[in-house]
Amino acid sequence: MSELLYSEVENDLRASVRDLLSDRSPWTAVLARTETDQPYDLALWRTLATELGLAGLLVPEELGGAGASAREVAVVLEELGRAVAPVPFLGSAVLATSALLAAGDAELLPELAAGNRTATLGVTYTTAPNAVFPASVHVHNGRLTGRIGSVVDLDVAEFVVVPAVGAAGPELHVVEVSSARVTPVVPLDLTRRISHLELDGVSGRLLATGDAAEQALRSALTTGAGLLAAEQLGLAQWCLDSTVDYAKTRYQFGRQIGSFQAIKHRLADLWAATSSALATSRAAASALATGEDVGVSVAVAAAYCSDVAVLAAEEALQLHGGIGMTWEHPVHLYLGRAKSSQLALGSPERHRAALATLIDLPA
Amino acid sequence: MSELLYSEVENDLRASVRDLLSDRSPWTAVLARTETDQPYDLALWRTLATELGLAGLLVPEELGGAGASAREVAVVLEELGRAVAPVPFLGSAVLATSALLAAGDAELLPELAAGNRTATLGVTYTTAPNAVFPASVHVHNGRLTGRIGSVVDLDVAEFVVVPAVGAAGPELHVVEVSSARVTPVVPLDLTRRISHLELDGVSGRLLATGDAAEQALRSALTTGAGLLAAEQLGLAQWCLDSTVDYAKTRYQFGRQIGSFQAIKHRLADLWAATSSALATSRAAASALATGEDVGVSVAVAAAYCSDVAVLAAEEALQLHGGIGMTWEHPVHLYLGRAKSSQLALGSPERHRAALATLIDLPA
Amino acid sequence: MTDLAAKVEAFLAEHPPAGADPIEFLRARFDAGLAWVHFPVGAGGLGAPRAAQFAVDEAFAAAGAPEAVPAAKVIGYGMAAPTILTFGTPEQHERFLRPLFTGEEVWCQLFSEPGAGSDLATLATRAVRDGDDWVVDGQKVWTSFAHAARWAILVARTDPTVPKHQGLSYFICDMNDAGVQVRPLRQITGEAEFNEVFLNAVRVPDAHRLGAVGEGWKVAQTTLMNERVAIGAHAAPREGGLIGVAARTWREHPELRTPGLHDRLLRLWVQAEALRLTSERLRQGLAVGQPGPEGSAAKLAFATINQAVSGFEVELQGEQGLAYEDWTMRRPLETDWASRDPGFRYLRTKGNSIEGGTSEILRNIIAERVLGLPREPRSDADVAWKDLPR
Amino acid sequence: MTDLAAKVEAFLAEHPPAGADPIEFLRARFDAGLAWVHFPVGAGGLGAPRAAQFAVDEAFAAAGAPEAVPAAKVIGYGMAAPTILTFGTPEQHERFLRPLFTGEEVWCQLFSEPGAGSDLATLATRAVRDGDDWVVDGQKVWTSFAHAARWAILVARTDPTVPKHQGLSYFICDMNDAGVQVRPLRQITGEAEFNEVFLNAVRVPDAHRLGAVGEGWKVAQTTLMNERVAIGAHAAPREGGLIGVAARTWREHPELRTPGLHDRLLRLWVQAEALRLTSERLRQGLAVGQPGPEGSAAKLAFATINQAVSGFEVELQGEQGLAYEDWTMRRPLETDWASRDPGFRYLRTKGNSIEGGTSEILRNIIAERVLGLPREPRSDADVAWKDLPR
Repeated sequence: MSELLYSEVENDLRASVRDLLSDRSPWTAVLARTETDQPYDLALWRTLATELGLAGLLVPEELGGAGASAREVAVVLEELGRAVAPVPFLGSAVLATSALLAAGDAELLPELAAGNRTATLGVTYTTAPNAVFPASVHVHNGRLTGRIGSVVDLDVAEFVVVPAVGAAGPELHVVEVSSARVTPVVPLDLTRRISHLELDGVSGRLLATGDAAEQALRSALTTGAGLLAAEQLGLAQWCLDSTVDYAKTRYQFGRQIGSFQAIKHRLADLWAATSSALATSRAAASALATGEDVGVSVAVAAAYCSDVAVLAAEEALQLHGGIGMTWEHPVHLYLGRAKSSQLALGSPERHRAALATLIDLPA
Repeated sequence: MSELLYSEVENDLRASVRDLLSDRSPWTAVLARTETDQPYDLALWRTLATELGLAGLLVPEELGGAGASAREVAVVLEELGRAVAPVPFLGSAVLATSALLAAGDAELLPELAAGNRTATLGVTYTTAPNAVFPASVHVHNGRLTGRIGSVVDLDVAEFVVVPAVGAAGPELHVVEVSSARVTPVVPLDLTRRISHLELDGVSGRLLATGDAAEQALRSALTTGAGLLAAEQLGLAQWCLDSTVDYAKTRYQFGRQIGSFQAIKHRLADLWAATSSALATSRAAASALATGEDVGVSVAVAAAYCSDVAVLAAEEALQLHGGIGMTWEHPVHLYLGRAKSSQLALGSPERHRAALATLIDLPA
Repeated sequence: MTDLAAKVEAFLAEHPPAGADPIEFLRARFDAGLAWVHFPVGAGGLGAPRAAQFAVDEAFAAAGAPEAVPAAKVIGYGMAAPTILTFGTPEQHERFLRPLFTGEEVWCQLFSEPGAGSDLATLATRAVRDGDDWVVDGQKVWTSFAHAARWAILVARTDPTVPKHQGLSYFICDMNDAGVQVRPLRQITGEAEFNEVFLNAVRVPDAHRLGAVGEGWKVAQTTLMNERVAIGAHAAPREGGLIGVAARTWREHPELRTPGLHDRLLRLWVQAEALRLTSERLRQGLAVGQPGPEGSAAKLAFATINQAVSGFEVELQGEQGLAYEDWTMRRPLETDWASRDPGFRYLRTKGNSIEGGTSEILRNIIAERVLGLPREPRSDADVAWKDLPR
Repeated sequence: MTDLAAKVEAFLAEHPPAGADPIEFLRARFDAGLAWVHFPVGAGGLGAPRAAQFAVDEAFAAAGAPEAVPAAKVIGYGMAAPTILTFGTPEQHERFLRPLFTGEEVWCQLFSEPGAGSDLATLATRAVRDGDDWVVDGQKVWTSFAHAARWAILVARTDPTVPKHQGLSYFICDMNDAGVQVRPLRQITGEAEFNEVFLNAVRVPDAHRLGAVGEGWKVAQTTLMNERVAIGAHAAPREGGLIGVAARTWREHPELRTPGLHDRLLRLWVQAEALRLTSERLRQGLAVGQPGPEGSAAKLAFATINQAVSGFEVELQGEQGLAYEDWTMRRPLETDWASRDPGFRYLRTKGNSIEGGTSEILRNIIAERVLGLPREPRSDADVAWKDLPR
C-alpha cells in the first residue's frame, strides 16, 4: 500500500512554495493581472523555476534537475492550486517535461530544468490519457502541418512537444513556438490560458516514433491527469479554508453564520470530501512515483478530485453569499479554474470509463 | 395545459377513502397482518370495491362501473399509498381493468366493477410500458403453457389477464387462477405480494390478438405506471407528514429536533420534492384521462415520483433515528413499498429512456 | 364572456394596439382601470379579485398590446406598486402609480446593504428627521436598474436604540437627488447588472414616507411578499428554460454525446419538467384564488435546476467549454440568458440561489411557514440594534 | 527488528499458535504484556506507545494466532477496556481486563435510552445510593450482545437536580443480576441484533463504580472517543466492502447491465475506493502516532456509501430485487453483510447513519472540533436535568 502521508521534506517544500506565493502572488495581484496583456506572472515563474528549482523536479540530476518524484511535484501543485498562481508549471514542468522524459530527450530537458526555457505539450487541453493518438498534425518531408486547438500554457511557451502522424505512424516532435501561429482563446479560467496552435510546414526535432511516441504521450497525459488532481485538491482546500474563515467572521441574525447548523453540516461534508480527495491525490502521486497501480490510482484521483474541486468552489461561492458573486472577490477565480480543470486531461466520466476497463466492470 | 388542481369531487372522494382507511387499516393493523397467512385485508378490499364502488372507477357506467377517469383513480391511489393499504387495487382495478377495457372485454369487467371478482395482469411486476411483448407463455391449440415470474396481487386474484404468443403472434387471454400454479415469493414489500405463475396447458378466454393485444397490454402498463406515481406520491406525503410531526414532538438537547436547521432544511427540500411529485402525478393522471400527451406525462411522473418516494422513505427513517429502525414502527413498511415500487412497471432509468425517444434526445 | 373580458374587448376595440404609441396606450389602459384590475378605481384598477388579473394580462398579450420597458416591471410592477397601493396616501397613488405603470418612470429598490443580506432587518442606513425632510446616509448594494431609475423604494433606520425590526421606516427616494451616487457593481460574469448606491445627506420629504415611522419592516414585508408571490407563477412552455438550450445543443451536436451525459441530461429534463408543472400548478391555483406555498419552492428549484443545467452544458461542450465569450464590463438592464455562452450561464446562475433570498433563507421559510417547524432559539430579537454583535 | 517485534517472536516461539487452546493462548499473551502493549505492565501491556499496537496485532494475525470470539471485541476491546484502564482501580484492572481480553467474559454497553439517543447526556436511568451499593432502575436500548454479556458498562443518573452533564455516574453492571431483563429488539430487517435492557432494582456495588460520583459524563467521553478512534482505521483491500458484492454481481450478470447503472456503479466504485484510501491514510497516521480527525469522516462516508451501494444493488437486481430472503426473527451476534441478499443489505445499512452516532451528530462534531465553527446557542446547559423540556 502506498505511503499516503507527507514526508518532512515534502512539508518543507510546501512551506517554501507557500511563503513565496503568499508574498509574491496574493489573489489581489492575480485578479489585477487577468485583464492585462500579461496574465501570467513570468517573474514569479522564473523565481519558482530557477531559485526554488521547481521546474526540474521531475528531471534526473544528471540532466540538471532535482531528481525528485511525482510526490514532490504534487505538493507544489497543491500550493499553486491553492493560490491559483498564473504560472505555466503544468504545461512546462509537468506535461512537456513528462513527454520529454518518456521520449528520452536530453537536449531540451536541461534547459527546462534550469528554468532557461518554457515548453508545453501540443494537445488539446481536454485530451484524456486513454485518447487515441492525435492525428490533426501531419508530417511530410520532416515538416509539420496542421492545427491543435486549445493548448494549455502555449502563450508563454518557447517550445511545444507536438504529436503528429508521419508516413510510418505516430511521431513526437519538438517545435519552436516562434515558427507557428498562436491564437489565444478567451478562457473561462482567467488564471490559465489556452491558445490554438497552427503549423504550416514547420520543421521540428523528432523525439520519438511509433510505440515509443504513443507511450511517451500517454505517459505525459497520465502524469498530467494524476498531478492535476493535486492542484484540484489545493484549490478545494483554499475554498474550504476561506469559507470556514468567512463563516466565522460574518454575522447575520446576531450570530456568526458558521454557527448555523445547515452551514456547519455543509462545511463538514465538504471537509470530508476534501479529506478523501487528499487520500486519492496522494495515492496517485505515489503510484506515479513508484510506477505501481498507476492506471487505477490516476483514474480514481482524476475522477474524484475534479468533482470535489468544483463542489468546493461552488459551495464557497454560495456560502459567501452576495460578496462571492462580485468581481472584486477571489472566489470566481477558483470557480473558473475548477470548472475548466474538470474538463482538462479527461473528464471525470472519461476517467471512469478508463477505470471500467482496468477493473473489469464493462458497460 | 392540463388541469393540475383537485376538484371538489376529488377532494370528497379522498376524504371518504381516508376516513375508511384510518378507521379500518391503521398501520398497526397493516403491520400485524404482514406475518400472518392473510397479508391482504380482503374485508377492507370488499368494502372499498363494493360499498365505495372503487373497483369500477375506470369502468364505464354501461358495464356497471363509475365511469370516472384516471384522475379519480389517482386520488384513491394517493390514499392507499399513504396507508400502505394491503389491498389488490393496483392489480385488479388498475392493471387488469385497464387491459380488459383496452381489449374491449364486456364479460369480466362488470364482475370486477361490482367487486364480485378480483383479477390481475399476468406480467412480471417490473415490466415497463415500452417493453417488448412478453413471450414466456405460448399458445397451442387454445391452451397456454409457460411461466411468468413475480406477478403482483396474484395471491388473491381469481382471474389473470395473460399475454401469450400464439401461431399468429401476440394474444391476450383471461385465465382462471385456479387452473394455474401460483408460487408466492417472500417480498421486500411486506404490504404487497408477488407470486410466480405457471401455466401447463391451461385453457383461456381469448381477449385480443395481434396489434390489439399489444396495444391493450401497453395501455394497461402505461396506465399502471402513470397511476403508480400517484401511490408513490401518497406514500411520500405520509413520510413527510409523519416525519414533520415527529420532529415537532421529539426533544433532544432541550429542543424539538425540528428546530435544528439541518433537519428543517432537509424537510423543506423534501416538501419541495413532494410538491413537484404532486404536479407530475396530477399531470400524468390528467393526460391518462384526456388521452393527450400521455407518453411524456407518464414517463416524467413515473421517473420522478419513484425516486421521490424512495427519498421520502429514506429521509423519514433517518430523521426518526433509532425508533425508525425498529420493526414495531411503521417506517419500514413505507421503505419496502417505496423501494419495490421503484422497480415496478419500469425503473426510473427505463422511463427516462422511453422519454429520450419521445422528446428526441437520443443516446 | 365575463364583464371584465367584455371591458378588455371594448378597450381594445377603442384603442387598437397595432401601431399605437406605447405610452399613450398604457396611460389609457391605466385610466380604464385595466392596469391592475384588483387595484381600486382611480389607481389603475376596478376593485376586481386579484385572480382576475391573469386573464386580463393574457388578453392584452394575445392582442399584441404594447408593454412597458422591461426595466419597469421587475421592481416597479412587482414590488413598488403593490406597496404604494397598500401603504400610500391618495396623493402618493396619484403621483406615482400611472408613470410607474407606463414605464415612464423606472423604479429600483434600496434594501440590501453590505452588512445586511439575509438579515435585512439589521440594515444600517440612517434617516434622521430634519424639519419636513429626512436626511439619509448609508450604502446600499445589489440594486438593479439604479442607473436607469427615477425613484427608489428605500428602507432606512430611524431609531437605532430599539430592536432591529422596530427602528426602520420606509421611504420613496428621489434618485435624482445630488446625494445619490450610483456605481456599477461588477459581477463574476464580467458584467454589472447591479449597482452600489451611496447615499450622502440625501433629503427625502416626509411626504414620501410609506407607512408610519418605525413600521418600515412591516411595509418591507409587503414588498417582499409580493415579490415572492410573483416568482414561479408563470406559464412556460416545455423546454422553456435553460434546459431547452442544453437540449438543443444535444440534438445539434451528436459528436458531444456520451452515455453518462445522456442519463444526466434526461434527469435534468425530468427535473425541469417537474418544476414547470409545479409552477403551472401554482399559477392555476392563483388564477382561482388559491395561492399555494409553492412559490418559495419554485424559486429554490429554479436555482437548483439552472445551476445543474448550466454546469452540465459546460461539460457537454468539451473543448469549447474552456472558452468564454467576453469578459467586457457592460451594464445590461436585463440578463441575457439565451444568447450568451454556456460559461456565462454557468457563472450567472450561481446568483440564482443568492439574489432575492438565498436558498438557505427559503428553506427556513418553507420549514417554518409551510411545515410549521419551530424557529431556532434567537438571541437578537430583544437587543437594541446598536448593541447587536457584528 | 524492534524490541517489541523480538518479544512477539519469542512469545510465538514459546507458544506456537497452531493447535493452541485459544483461551490459554490469550491468557499467556495477556500475561506477557502483548495484549495491548500501550497498557501498563500488569494490565496486559508493556507501557509502549499506542502506535506500536498495530505492528503487534499484525504479527499475531500473520502467525495465525487465536483470537477472542468476535462478540468480545466490539464493546470489550474497543470501549470497556480503555475505560477501565483509564478510570479503574488496580482491583478493577485485576478483576476485569484479563477475562475481557480472552473473551471469557463478553461485555455490553448500557448507554442509549429511548429518550436519550443523540442527546445521550439527558438519560433518565436512576442510580440511588443504598449502603455500599447503588440501586439502578431504568430502560436501556440498542444494546448489542446483551444476551451474551457477563458485564456491562453503564451510565446512570445519580443526581437529577443538577444540569444534565453533571449528574451522571459510570458503573460496571453485572448482567447476571436478577433485576436485569433482556428483550430482543427486532429491527426492520426482521432480525434482532440488538436488545432492550430493563433494569429493575439492580444492585451495583460502589466498588464497581468507574470514576467519581458525578463524573460519569467525563468517563463516558473516554469510552466514546475510543470507539471513534477505532472506526475507519483499518486496512482493507480494494473492493473489500459492499462495493465488492455489487461489482461481483455486475461481472456475473451481463443481462442486468444498463448504461445509467454503469455510470452509477463506477461513481460508487470511485467513492468506495476514495473512502478506502482515506481510512488507509488514517491508519498510516495512527501507526506513526499522528491520529487524524478523519475517523468521524470515515464513519460518515461509510454510512453514505453503504446505503448508496445497497440501494443500487436492489435496483440492479431488477425482478429479483422485489424479493426478500427471509423475514424470520433471529438473534445473531454479528451482522451478516456478505451472504445475505441485497434487500437485507438495503435495510440494514439504513442503521449505519444512526448507530454509534448519527450522521447529523458526526457533522456537528466535524464542524466544531475539526473546523472550529462556533457551537449553536444552547438552552439546556444550565438547566437542572429534572427541569428540561421533553
